[in-house]
Amino acid sequence: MFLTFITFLPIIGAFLLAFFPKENEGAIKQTALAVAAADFLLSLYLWTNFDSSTHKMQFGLNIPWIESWGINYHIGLDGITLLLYVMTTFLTMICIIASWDVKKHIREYMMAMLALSTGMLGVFISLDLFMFYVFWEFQLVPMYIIVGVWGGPRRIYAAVKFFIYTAVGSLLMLVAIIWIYFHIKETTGVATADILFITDHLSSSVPLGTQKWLWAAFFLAFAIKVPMFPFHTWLPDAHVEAPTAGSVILAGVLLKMGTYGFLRFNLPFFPQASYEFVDIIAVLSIIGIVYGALVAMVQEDLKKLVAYSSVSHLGFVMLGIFALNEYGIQGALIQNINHGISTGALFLLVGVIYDRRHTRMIKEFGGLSKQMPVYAICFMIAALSSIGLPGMNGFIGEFLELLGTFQGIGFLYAACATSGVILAACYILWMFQRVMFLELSNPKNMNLKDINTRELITIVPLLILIFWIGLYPKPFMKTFDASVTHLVSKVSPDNFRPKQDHNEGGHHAALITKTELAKLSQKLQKTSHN
Amino acid sequence: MFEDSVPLAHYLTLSAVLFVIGIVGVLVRRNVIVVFMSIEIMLNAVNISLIAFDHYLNLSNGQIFSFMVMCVAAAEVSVGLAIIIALHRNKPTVNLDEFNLLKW
Amino acid sequence: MEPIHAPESIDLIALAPVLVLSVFAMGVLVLDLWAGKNKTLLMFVSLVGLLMTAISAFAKHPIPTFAFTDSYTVDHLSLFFICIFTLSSALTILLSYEYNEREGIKVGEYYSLILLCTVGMILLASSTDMIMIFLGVEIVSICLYVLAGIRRDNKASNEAALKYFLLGAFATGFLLYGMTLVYGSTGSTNLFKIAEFVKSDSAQSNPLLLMGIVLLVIGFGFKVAAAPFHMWAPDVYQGAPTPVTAFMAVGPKAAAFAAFFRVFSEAVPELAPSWEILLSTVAVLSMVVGNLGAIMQTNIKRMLAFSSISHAGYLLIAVISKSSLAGSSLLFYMLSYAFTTFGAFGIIILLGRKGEENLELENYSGLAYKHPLMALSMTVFLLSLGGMPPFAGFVAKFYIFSAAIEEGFLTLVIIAVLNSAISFYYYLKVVVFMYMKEPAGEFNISLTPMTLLVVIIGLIGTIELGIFPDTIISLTTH
Amino acid sequence: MLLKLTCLVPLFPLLGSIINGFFGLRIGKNAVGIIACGSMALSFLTSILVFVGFLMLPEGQHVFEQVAWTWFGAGDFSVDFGFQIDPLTLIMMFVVSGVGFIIHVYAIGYMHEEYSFYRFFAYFNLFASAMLVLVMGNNFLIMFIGWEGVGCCSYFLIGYYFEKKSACDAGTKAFVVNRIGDFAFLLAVMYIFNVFGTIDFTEVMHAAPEKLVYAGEAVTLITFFLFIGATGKSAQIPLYTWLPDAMEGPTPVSALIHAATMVTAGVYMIVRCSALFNLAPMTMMIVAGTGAATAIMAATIGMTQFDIKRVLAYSTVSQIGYMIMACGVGAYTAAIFHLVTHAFFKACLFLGSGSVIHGIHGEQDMRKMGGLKNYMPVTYWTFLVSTLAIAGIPPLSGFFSKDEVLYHALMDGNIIFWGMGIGAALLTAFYMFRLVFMTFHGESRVDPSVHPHESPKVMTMPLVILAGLATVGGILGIPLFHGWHILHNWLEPVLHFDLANALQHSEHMLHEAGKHAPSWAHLLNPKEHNLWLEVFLMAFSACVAVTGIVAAYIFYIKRPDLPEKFTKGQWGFELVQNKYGVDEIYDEAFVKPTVQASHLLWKEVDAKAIDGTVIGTAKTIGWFSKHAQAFQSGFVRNYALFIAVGFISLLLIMF
Repeated sequence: MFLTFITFLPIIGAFLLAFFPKENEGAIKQTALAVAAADFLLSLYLWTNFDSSTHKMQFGLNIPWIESWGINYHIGLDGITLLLYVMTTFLTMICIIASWDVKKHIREYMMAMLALSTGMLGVFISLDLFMFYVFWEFQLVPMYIIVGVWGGPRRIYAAVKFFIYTAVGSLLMLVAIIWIYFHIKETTGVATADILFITDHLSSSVPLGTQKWLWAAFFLAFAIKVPMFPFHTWLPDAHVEAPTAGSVILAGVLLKMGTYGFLRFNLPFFPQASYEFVDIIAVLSIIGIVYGALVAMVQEDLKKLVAYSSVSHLGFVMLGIFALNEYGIQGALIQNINHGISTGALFLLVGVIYDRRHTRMIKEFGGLSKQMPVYAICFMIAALSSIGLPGMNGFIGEFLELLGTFQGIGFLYAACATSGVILAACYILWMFQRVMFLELSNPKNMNLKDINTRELITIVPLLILIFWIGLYPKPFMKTFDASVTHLVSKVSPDNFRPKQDHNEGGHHAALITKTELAKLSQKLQKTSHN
Repeated sequence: MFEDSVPLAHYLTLSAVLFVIGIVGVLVRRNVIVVFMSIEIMLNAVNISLIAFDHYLNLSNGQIFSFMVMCVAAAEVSVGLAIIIALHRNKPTVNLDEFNLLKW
Repeated sequence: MEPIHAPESIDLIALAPVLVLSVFAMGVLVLDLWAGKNKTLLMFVSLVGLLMTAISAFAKHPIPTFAFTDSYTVDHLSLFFICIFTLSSALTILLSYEYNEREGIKVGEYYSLILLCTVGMILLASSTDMIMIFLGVEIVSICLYVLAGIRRDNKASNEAALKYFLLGAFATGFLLYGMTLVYGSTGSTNLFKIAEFVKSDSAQSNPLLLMGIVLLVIGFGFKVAAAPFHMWAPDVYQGAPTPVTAFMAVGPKAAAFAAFFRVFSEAVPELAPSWEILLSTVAVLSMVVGNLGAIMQTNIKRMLAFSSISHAGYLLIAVISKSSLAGSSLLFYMLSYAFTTFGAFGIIILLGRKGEENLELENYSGLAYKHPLMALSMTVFLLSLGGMPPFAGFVAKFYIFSAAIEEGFLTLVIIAVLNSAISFYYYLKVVVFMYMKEPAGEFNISLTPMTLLVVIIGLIGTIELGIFPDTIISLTTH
Repeated sequence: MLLKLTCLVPLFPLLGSIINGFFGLRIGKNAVGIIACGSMALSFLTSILVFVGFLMLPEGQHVFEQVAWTWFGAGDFSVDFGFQIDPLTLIMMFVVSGVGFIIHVYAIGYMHEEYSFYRFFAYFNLFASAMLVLVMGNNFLIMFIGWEGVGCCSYFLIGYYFEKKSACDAGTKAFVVNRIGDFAFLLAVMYIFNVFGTIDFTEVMHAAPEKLVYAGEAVTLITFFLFIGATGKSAQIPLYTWLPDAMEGPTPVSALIHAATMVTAGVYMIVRCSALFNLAPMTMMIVAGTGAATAIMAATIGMTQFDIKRVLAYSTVSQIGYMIMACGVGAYTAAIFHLVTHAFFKACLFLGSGSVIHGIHGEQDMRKMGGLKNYMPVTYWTFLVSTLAIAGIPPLSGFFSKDEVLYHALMDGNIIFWGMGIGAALLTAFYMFRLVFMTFHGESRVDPSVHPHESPKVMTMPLVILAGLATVGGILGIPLFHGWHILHNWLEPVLHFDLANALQHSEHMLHEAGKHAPSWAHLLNPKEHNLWLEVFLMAFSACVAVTGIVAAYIFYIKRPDLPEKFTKGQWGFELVQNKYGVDEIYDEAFVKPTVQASHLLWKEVDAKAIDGTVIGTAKTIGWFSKHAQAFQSGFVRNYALFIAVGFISLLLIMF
């Protein structure tokens, strides 16, 4: 019940806000913030009571919902979702503070924000496919409104594109969900859409060919959401046009739903199909990493740059997930959080200058660090975190993902992906140089005020998290340790590879040793003959 | 009687031909009234088949049906004419092509 | 020849809803003579009549019962449909009251016609004999011809009536011809007997029968406004008075679907391999044409007309899948569609002005900031129409798709979901106007209580069916 | 236990950096200077204490590890946030904190006019901290924190004058080029984990002989990638181009980061991983070759430059080439020896040049200097001493370290490396004295409006100290007997323990296969030390150095017209002066194509192809929608026609 309460608290808050008089902006904002903050604190309480030693669902609740179809209101948190859940409440709170100065329709804005929060939280806790789908689609609406109403000049185009593009993918997933529902009903005799039940029973009874189709249906929904190359083109538009808080939520949480979907559905439902598709995913991810970085490099709009960098970063995450081993998946999970934090911080920071100058064009700026030193430092930290400087959060995730890729997919893939590290430095630093360094030449920038207290309040927590996760990630990573171990035991490629391949276990150096020893001895033989 | 002299196929063919004539009439004529009459031809074509079927199957449903059809046709005529009259008050024409306020 | 019996009382009880409603319809007509200019009384009498009808529908036990030598049936399907019909007619009447005041429609027959039309609908949904079905179709149609043109001084209304009438009669010809051929080739007009006859192999390749099926598809397809027999719908929906449009989009359409479903799944299920392909074509065409047509519309009534064409496509999927789930999914879909559509039209009426103005999408600009609740309700209705959770439309679509997938119509469902993606575009377009554009002019909305009531009922129904659909679903699955 | 203080060593500068960074503007320049230098001094003192503690370790224990916490991990992968103290680390710690302290003091004077004084010291302290982490980390990833950290600080400090475009460009370039190295380093670390299941230095080095096979694919790749990492950080071919540009930073930065410490990180890393490199003869060959080539190429460029700091920068590249070459031939001790002495004299040289620049108000072009020795005697003398040291004139420190590198190049490597080394030595002597002569001797070419002056005490004192160190630094490595010396003995536990183990293990394996000892066994027992040969080589290289000096004297004092004559119109000279056009080649080969490709990807692929497909789909639907409307003509006939057509089509479908 507690989990339900936390999940629905924001939307209840949204309802309350509807009855506030429009003119009373102060009260509206304060109430919204109070709701979001309360929600965040309550979710922290969940975290403290979370038992990280088990992969089982916790704080669960399973009551009938649509009995005639066997659909239940089944919720729960496990290690994979806990952090995402907390991050959602956290970012909602941050975003509400960041939106303090929204000019028009503040009440509707806050309502949309809170409704969005519930939608996102619902996605993460749903343990019933039907329910999952309901939340999955539902959260599109408030986001659509947020982009469309409070966005930039092309906001309507971006909002509609966002909505329809993501809807197309998820509708096919709906077809797959229904198919699975009937398949389960047929094979086990139980009419249920329970995710845990399906996880246990689906893969054994579906032939590989069908698995692949179902996998593809789910893949499309999640790949668009992530977004993976080449399904990413809605993202730059949505990011650019969305208001600051919208971008933060979009990058921080919405994209994570895609990766979450892969972890919750594609992998455990169709382990074998996932294994078969590893190469394709890996290639797409690597293209995404390199391509996103290259395109980001030449962007003229700050937000667009950050948006394309998201494409690149999420490529890493996908690679980590499909490494199908603990390194990769743990890396992907922590990178989910990291990306939310650093990209969120970057968007907030871009928002800060956008509020002052009403432009995000890189060429409009330059030399800002002279005028706004504190801002420059914050920006620098976020930027460095984004390029994965060790000691900051980004590095940990990236390294684990790459390590996982190395171990799980192959050296060449890892090498190609790692090149993204170089490109990240290129685009971020070049952007930083053009915005923050050089002569303060544009007269419009001469009188810019440095970052103010409210803005600092939104950004400093993120910066603290950047270092915290970067230096001592254990409190975060231990939450999903058990869940990932459990997941990996289910999806590990070792379950599908022909047996003789993995007789040596972990590190394949031993194999090299033997063959090379033979070569070496041959060589020595020759020389001794001579 | 005529059982053997006129096979069912003839009736059906007649009916079909009449029906098609009705269709073509609806498609090609511009005059509301004529179009309406074409529709009546279609209905009556159907009646022919109904009776013919009844006759050959030795059943009575079809005859009942055809009575119903006639009744309905009469009702339709009254409503239809009323509509046409109402229309004519607003727009004194019977050319069907002039009624295309609503389109696209 | 069997001796002719007087109808047994049990048959009359089965027919109770029809009788009750007919009596009330006549009563209203008569009452009109004394009512004068104020039609409030008529409205209440009509509503009472509908209520009585709904109650009397449940008078009959056990279920199912067959009356009048199997030509009239009381079963769960018909009972449920009767509920939908009375609901939709009641909502129409509620919608009409203030609309008629505003538009100056001062005829007492209006209510009587709606009630009579409902009688036809009940007949359609309950009949198991083609003659009865034909009668039902005609009763409904003739009432609707009149209702569409009830604004006699309005050119659009006239034109709508004319078009509807001519094309309706034209399509009746096809329907009739189809029935005739089916009768001729099977020797019966009774659906059950036809079904028995069709079970034999020889009947299944009878070209007359197959031709009859094709013609039936056309006839019913016209009534449910399925492509390519849909062309009348946008024009008529646009021209007819708004409450009538809402009525047409729900009640008669539901009735036609009931008959459609009965004929195809009860009379000729054995021929499914033949007509599945026909209906699939029609379904796909309807979805595509409806959605494509709606995209470019700027008039909201016309847009909803096209949208209703695409909904006919979705509903046809239920007819095609003819599984145990199909009937109940049809019911659920119709019910949720009724709530949603009436809600949406209610808002359209609230926003409208005398002389059917304010129907362009631009007129909705910035509504959200003048009348937030109204805009929000409209958004809910539109999203529900698009099939967005957690609203009724989603559960309904889910239901239909489930029925189809269970029967293996995967391709059809995929086409359907892609179409719903397209449909989001135009539903969202309205949202775009309401939320994302600045107000173009003033709204002067008089929040008339009856219309508002309809909107609220629609809203409650849409949300209730979306979030807690279980009760209704379990009702439909009987 | 004094060793417990280990973690304080990098912590002090970090604290200093944080304090200065947050409060620097408020507490005033003096306080900033005191905090910055104080933290470095504390760090240095703690290093001494740690050193004492290390000496007190029981016999036979050569490593002390201190784990602060488990950093992160997944599955069986786990990284500790830990430091390790061993002889090699201690040397580096002294160099970093000691030389760092001196340069900090100098910087107080040098940077005193700057508005963002505090910012400079925040970065500077942060750098020192990162560098200490780099040398003290007990595994590859902690080293990588430092590795990237120093790169990052270097970026800030190069771009310290961020309003200058060239400075920003140089900073970005440095970071990006370093990143290329880091990319390889990361790959190596992953590979190491793949092979060893751990990335702890001690464990990896210990297990190397067992897990790896001599000259095998794994070890070759690992060391190769590590080496690429080193080339990035240590400015070797092909990634050296950032270092000369890095001279855009303030001079103390050049002295500390781009001469004494950060750029030698690559050398340190190779030495640290000597156990791996020893197993990879092919990589060793590449390492030595790259080092030698870099040494000589950078030296040639150094001869032609006129910017005083650029000359020194190329000299740095060249000297690190020496160290790398030493590593490549297995003479790790020599490499470290040269690293230490180089830190002294090169820091002194840079600071001296800084003093000169300071003295003539920011002028860096040597053609506008000359005759400065009278104006700034302290600078001149210290500079001269360091120059003699770098040129290799006995008995200054540079002579011994360079000589040892050359000796090993000949003995353990081959004569080509030695020849290249000697050539580079000759060039070094020449261009360094060219620098001295052009700057301090001859006619003054200084702008008459500028009045050269000696720098304040706070700047000259560090010069004196460093010059002193440059003079006596050779003590560390003066041969005692049979080629072994203090440094050698000191480092032996780090370098040779594993080698012995490796040999034993390999012998065992090969013995089973019935084979002989591997060819690298000689490393364990160096060739019989030939005292006379060494003395001869010493004399020879001293002569070479003198030759270089004399040549410079002739060219720039005696006959100042000669250089003009020799170089004018020579395409060869121009090529060298343009740094062989490498920057331009890189620009054309990598930078521009990448940017162009990115534009192409964005405008054509992303906007047109990918998004075009998406929008195209939408537009197609829209097109259909628009044209489908035409059917809705409003004519009843047409509608009826559609019903009829539908009828016929359905019939066709049915039958």
